[in-house]
Amino acid sequence: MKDTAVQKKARLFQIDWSAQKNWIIGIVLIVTIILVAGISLSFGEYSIPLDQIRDLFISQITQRPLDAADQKAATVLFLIRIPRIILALLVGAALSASGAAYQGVFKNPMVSPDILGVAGGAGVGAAIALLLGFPTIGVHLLSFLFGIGAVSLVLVLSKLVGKSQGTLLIMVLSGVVISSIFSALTSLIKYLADADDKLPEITFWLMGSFARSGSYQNILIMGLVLIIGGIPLLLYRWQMNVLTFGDEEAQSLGIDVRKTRLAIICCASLLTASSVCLCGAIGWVGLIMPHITRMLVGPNYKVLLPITLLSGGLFMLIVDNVARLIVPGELPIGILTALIGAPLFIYMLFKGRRDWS
Amino acid sequence: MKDTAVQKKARLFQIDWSAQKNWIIGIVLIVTIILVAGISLSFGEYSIPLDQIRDLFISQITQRPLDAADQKAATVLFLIRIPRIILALLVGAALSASGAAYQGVFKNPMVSPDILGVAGGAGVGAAIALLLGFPTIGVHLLSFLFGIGAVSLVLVLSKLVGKSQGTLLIMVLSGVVISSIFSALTSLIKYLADADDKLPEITFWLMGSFARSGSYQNILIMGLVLIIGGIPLLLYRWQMNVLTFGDEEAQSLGIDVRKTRLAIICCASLLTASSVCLCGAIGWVGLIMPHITRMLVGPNYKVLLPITLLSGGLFMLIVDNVARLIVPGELPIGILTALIGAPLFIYMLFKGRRDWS
Amino acid sequence: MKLELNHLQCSYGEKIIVNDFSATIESGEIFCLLGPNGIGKTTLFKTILRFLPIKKGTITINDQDIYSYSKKDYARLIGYVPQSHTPPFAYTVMDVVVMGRTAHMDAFGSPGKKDYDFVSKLLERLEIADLKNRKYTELSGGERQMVLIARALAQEPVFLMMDEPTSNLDFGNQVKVIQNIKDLAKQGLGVIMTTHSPDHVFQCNAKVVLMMQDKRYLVGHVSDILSETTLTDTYGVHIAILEDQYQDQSFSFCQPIFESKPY
Amino acid sequence: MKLELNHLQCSYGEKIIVNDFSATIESGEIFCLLGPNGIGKTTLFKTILRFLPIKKGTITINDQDIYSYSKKDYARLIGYVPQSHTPPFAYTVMDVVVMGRTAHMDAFGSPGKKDYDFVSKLLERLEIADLKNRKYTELSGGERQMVLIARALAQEPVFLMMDEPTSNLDFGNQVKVIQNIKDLAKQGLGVIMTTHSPDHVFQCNAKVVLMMQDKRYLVGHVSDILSETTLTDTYGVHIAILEDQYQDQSFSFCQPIFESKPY
Amino acid sequence: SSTVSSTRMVTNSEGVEIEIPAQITKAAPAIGAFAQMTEIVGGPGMISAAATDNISDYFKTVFPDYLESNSNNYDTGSIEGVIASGTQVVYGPDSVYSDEQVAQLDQAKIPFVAINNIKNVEGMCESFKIIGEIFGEDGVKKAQDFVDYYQGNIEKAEKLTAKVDPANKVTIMSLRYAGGAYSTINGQDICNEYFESAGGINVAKDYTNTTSGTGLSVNTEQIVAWNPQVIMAFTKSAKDAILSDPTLADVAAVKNQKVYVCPYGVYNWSVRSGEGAMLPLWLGTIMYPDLFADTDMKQVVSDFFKSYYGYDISPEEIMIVLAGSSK
Ligand SMILES: Nc1ncnc2c1ncn2[C@@H]1O[C@H](COP(=O)(O)OP(=O)(O)OP(=O)(O)O)[C@@H](O)[C@H]1O
Ligand SMILES: Nc1ncnc2c1ncn2[C@@H]1O[C@H](COP(=O)(O)OP(=O)(O)OP(=O)(O)O)[C@@H](O)[C@H]1O
Ligand SMILES: [Mg+2]
Ligand SMILES: [Mg+2]
Repeated sequence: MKDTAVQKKARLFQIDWSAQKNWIIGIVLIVTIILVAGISLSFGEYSIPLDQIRDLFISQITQRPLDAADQKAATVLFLIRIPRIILALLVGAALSASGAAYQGVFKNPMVSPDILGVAGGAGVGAAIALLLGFPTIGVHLLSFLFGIGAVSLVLVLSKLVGKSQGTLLIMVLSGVVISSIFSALTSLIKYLADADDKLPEITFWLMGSFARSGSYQNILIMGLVLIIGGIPLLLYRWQMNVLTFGDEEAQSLGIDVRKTRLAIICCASLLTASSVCLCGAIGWVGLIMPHITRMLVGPNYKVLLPITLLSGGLFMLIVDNVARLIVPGELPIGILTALIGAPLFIYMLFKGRRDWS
Repeated sequence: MKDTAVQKKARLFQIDWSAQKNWIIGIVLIVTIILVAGISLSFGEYSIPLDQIRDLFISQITQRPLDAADQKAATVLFLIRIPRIILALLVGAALSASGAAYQGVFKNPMVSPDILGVAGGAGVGAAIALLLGFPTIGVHLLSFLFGIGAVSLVLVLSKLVGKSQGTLLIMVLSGVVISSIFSALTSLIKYLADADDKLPEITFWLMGSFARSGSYQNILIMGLVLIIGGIPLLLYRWQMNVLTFGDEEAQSLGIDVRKTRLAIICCASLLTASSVCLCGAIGWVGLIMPHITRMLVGPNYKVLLPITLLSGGLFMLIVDNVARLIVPGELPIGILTALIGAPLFIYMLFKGRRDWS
Repeated sequence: MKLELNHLQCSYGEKIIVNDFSATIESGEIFCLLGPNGIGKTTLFKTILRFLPIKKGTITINDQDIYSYSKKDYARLIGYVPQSHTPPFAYTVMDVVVMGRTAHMDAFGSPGKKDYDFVSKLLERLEIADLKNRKYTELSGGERQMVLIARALAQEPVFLMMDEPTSNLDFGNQVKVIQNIKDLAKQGLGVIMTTHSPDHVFQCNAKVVLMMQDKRYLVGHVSDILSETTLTDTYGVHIAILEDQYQDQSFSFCQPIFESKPY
Repeated sequence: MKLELNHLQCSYGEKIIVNDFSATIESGEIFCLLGPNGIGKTTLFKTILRFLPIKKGTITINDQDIYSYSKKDYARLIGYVPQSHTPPFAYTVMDVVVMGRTAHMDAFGSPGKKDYDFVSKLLERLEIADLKNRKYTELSGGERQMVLIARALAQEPVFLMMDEPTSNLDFGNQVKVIQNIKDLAKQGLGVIMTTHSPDHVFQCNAKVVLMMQDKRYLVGHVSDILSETTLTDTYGVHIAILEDQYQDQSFSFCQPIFESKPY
Repeated sequence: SSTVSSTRMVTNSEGVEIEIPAQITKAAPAIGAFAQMTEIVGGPGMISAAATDNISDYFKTVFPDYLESNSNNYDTGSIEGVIASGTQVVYGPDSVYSDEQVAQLDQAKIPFVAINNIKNVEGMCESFKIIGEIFGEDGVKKAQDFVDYYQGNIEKAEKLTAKVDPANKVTIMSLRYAGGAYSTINGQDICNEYFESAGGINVAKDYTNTTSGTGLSVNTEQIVAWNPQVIMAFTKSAKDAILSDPTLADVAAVKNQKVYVCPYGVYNWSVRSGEGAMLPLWLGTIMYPDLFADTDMKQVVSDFFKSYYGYDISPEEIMIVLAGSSK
């Protein structure tokens, strides 16, 4: 009896070599994330050597009181650095997953998560809140609401216009229109903003940063969002494969195209809107990481989606480390993602594995 | 003999009713442009009644000396208003034509003239020049050079990467990458710029305006550019039709695909780069006007391209009038084009003539 | 099971393509749509597949309106091989065919070992097992067609709808597909197919509807419907129906008669 | 004129598809490529059309290497009907067919009255004049195929290359296309076509190359090449060649022999 | 026939002489700070066009004459507007106009006086003097008056803190806050001069080596590492955010409740603004209350508004000014 089980396993491994490869990639990514996160703990403007980190963790667990210097290090470690690292991971994962989802729904590897105007809407919301001097929570909330509002507008518009035919193209077109309107509105707000005071605030806020939102509350929010938005995406990941074959074929294969698509778009928009409203517009990750991941593991969403969650998180973490450590001051994260991601992407293009074409 | 000529003409008209329709549309557009431009002369913050305009034109021609009040009106009319009107027309035509050309080359009605990074590049050039406090001519020049540079980079990159296959997709991808890098660079420059002084300047410059570049010298430049870039496009307009059927078919129909495509891209980029470097990024026209024109006259570039030159110019002129008249100070033109163009586009979508789908 | 079309009218918007079409297809039967280009075969297909709304009339399966079935249930009733197809991402052939199993998975399911095994066997039966790990985007037209047929069969439907299933297939594959269709019908599958080759209809010995230019629809068994007159009427060229023997079997087939016209 | 392929090797990158292929096609001749799916017919086509670079060997027209011709000159030598096709913008049928005249215009030319007249006549000759003002994107598959054939003929080429020209056509249109091909060849056009129907080769009474699985290529006249053995070898199914008479003409045709295999 | 008015020359900040009408009664300051300066040195009723976006409501309260002199709300961004307003002279940084626009002004015979350096105290004083010159002898006198007061305050603060041991100098930083993000200023900013004149050490003085001094994003870890003793918050909401931010709880300024909001009259005191003249004294009172015990900020504000704005400010308004911006 035992023998057959072993044989069975052996056969399984033989058959599913590609599946095994994907497991290996996944595990390598997880290990890398843990390593990079661990190393990130120790570096920063406020230097905390590794043994102090260990001590701080022990004291934290044993609830031992700390002296003044240790207290400060503890604040930096537990209230600033760890939340920031976790937030970067979560946001990277969210953006990357939502990018992958949008690319599937729109059957186009060139699509980024703000194709339906989420980022544009969120930007306007944030700009308005900043112009009116709202507190941070207000900025996040208004930004989120506008982001979701923009997508809803796109969906309603394309529903009204498209009737039954060519929904997808109409949707993209509506997205372009709404995005364009919202970005004009942002410009308008910038134009109205006081050049000495609000304008720089709005400009820099929109460039994106993790420095401003690393708190356990935000992590909780982002974590919840990732669960609420990410789990349906994971559940629907097979359906995404089928959707890439177009509406008619997907329907004939037993998929409720409208419902599934709407659900995927809602979840992906939720992820994007939350990321943008917490950390500003970080445009590049959602476009590129699904691409790169597709080159690694192929187009099958069954594997692609979980792996892209990991790779997106890792990429974001590395970029944020660069932002924290290498560059003087706090360079907006949106700039760095592009400046780091672009050469990476060009290299990938050169390697010529154009599986996604 | 005469009779047959008449008959021939009659037959011609019978056969080419659609061609006649297009002539009518063209003539209506030209008349509208002349009317709107004429009306625009009279309105503005400095009010000049129509009879004064007439007198001023007469004095200008007869070289009659003017009194102080008339002198001021003459300055406003001849040095501010007329250059501005002409510039708006030229830039609108240039952007719209280059948008139409790009859409043909990339076989995609969703493509806008900055798909290959012209606008991004031009923005960086301008931002650098403004940061370094260059004179206006320097800003224009650097912006133009960077705009053309960005496109060249895209072409070289896609050439290097693409080898022989899938050039078009690689080109679009390279465009996305280069655009993204350049927009990150713009953000970086904004970040580095003095928030009290340079930041607003850069921000507002990038939003676009005709107020800042209305001079006969610039009109001369833009006019020359429109001739140098526009005439080849007009000459190639039949080839553009053939190109939309894809590389292989176009080649089998006798088109030198690479050469033709390169020429079209170069001309269109020249038009976009010049417009952007003179008047800032005006994003919406080049995407939407070819669309709307296509709804009017169909997809055949033989008609589409000349008509879109007119409709683009007219649209830009109307938008600039709104910018001049409605808002105190100067609302950036990029904002208005979007805010006016978007509803127009939505209306068009509703009308449901989706010939371009 | 029984698929019934009653006085069906199909249209694109206001443009009526098929008018007053009635027919019954039983499972285990082969039902061929024959007719000139642009007559509305694909339109009829799309209406049955619920891609296009029914303009007038009804379509029922087992006396139940087809719109009363859920999408998934409907996919288990009817499998579909599309006429033409632009390949999306570079999925492997295995992945593409396994997508046919979607209707047999849970709401949020993804394929398990069982599904992969099922498909492996199916590919072997269709003799395309060697394509298994190839990229779908890099297949030849005919190879793709075979893969799509496999995908529809993976659906294990009651009725199989094939829009010109043989149009890009080589002669051998055509024969295999026809053979498969006959076998599947024998096992109880109802096959609805369009074809441009009357010979296929003869080979299937099937029920046929001949859709004619003047919106007449002749429905019945091939031997009753396909005659030199009706075919020549339908296609506007001179067509002879010949019969021949080979070993013990006798075959009917169509032979166009060419006339050298002066240019 | 004469199109010669000498020891040609065709490949995608390093992946060799066709190896050591030689043949000669004269204008006025019909040359059919017959072979199973994925054997390399389209690849060979693309190589002749200069879409794919020649890996080894040469292709000459009138003893001149094909790469010595300009793109435009080459388009006047060779017209092409693609196998499959995604429609771009919604051009009218007239516009699409007039594009075939491009190689006859000046460098920066666009079509004039002459071109439109030429095309009008052509459309009438092909009996699709009523499609003239229809939108190309709204045609049925078969209608599109006819339009593409018209476009290639508008090119007035010396050789016409057609990749499965009949694959989406109804029986009537198939006959018309074959008839047209025969007529065109009689007028001096060289036609190179792929097809999946050996019957078409019989009907054209053409020169044929049978591309076989083991990279053997049999070139010659149809009556010499197509036999029960070679066809059965090529396609892996049992194929009989029958002959029959109708009125005064005699016809050869292929008949697959089905075996009811146990499932 | 035209009346040939007499003209005179003023020197712009680049040392170029510009010809302007002898008597200026309609002037167009092209940025907000210069509108304030114009009211100080040119007197009431002179502004015929302005950067309208930067004219605050309180500006209109303090200078009701502006509402009359620019009743059509002409904006300096539009050359047509400037011409229509009858403006005699425009002044502002070069960057507000393109060369084409300057040429248009030139054609309309409206001189443009470039005033570029307003990044530091010296530049501010120079700007005051140029604007003074534009308004003739009276303007020059008023400008000199103001510059004396301005530099006097700086010297006074320097003198009072001169004896503080460098090792015991108070560490300070400026913090803005918006949507969760903090930003600060380094040694390049005008406010750094105010900090130093009042005996403070700007902990962010060498933060990043960019050309910009303003609006540098900074993360809380960096602030904890700097550990300033006093924080000058840009607005009331920034102060609230700083005090309630758990990550900053260990910073000395927060622990000791030494977070203050920068005062805001017609405009914020810590950016280029005439009211910056009072900032050294205010900074002194928050960093060294003992040394500045004699300085009554309420009186300083009251005197400033009376002497330079010609406005009798009420005690309630003074409280509002000293409390800073509430946004
Ligand atoms: N989306 C559409 N909108 C309007 N008319 C259409 C559309 N698609 C097809 N048609 C028209 O409807 C008619 C029927 O088309 P259909 O595709 O059903 O023909 P078919 O019988 O399948 O032809 P074929 O044998 O060529 O595939 C044709 O005249 C075609 O031009
Ligand atoms: N772009 C490509 N890259 C690599 N291999 C390809 C590519 N396109 C086709 N192939 C492979 O080349 C071989 C020949 O393909 P080709 O399209 O020439 O076949 P064909 O004879 O035309 O088949 P069919 O009768 O099905 O049209 C096939 O095995 C196919 O999978
Ligand atoms: Mg069809
Ligand atoms: Mg082929």
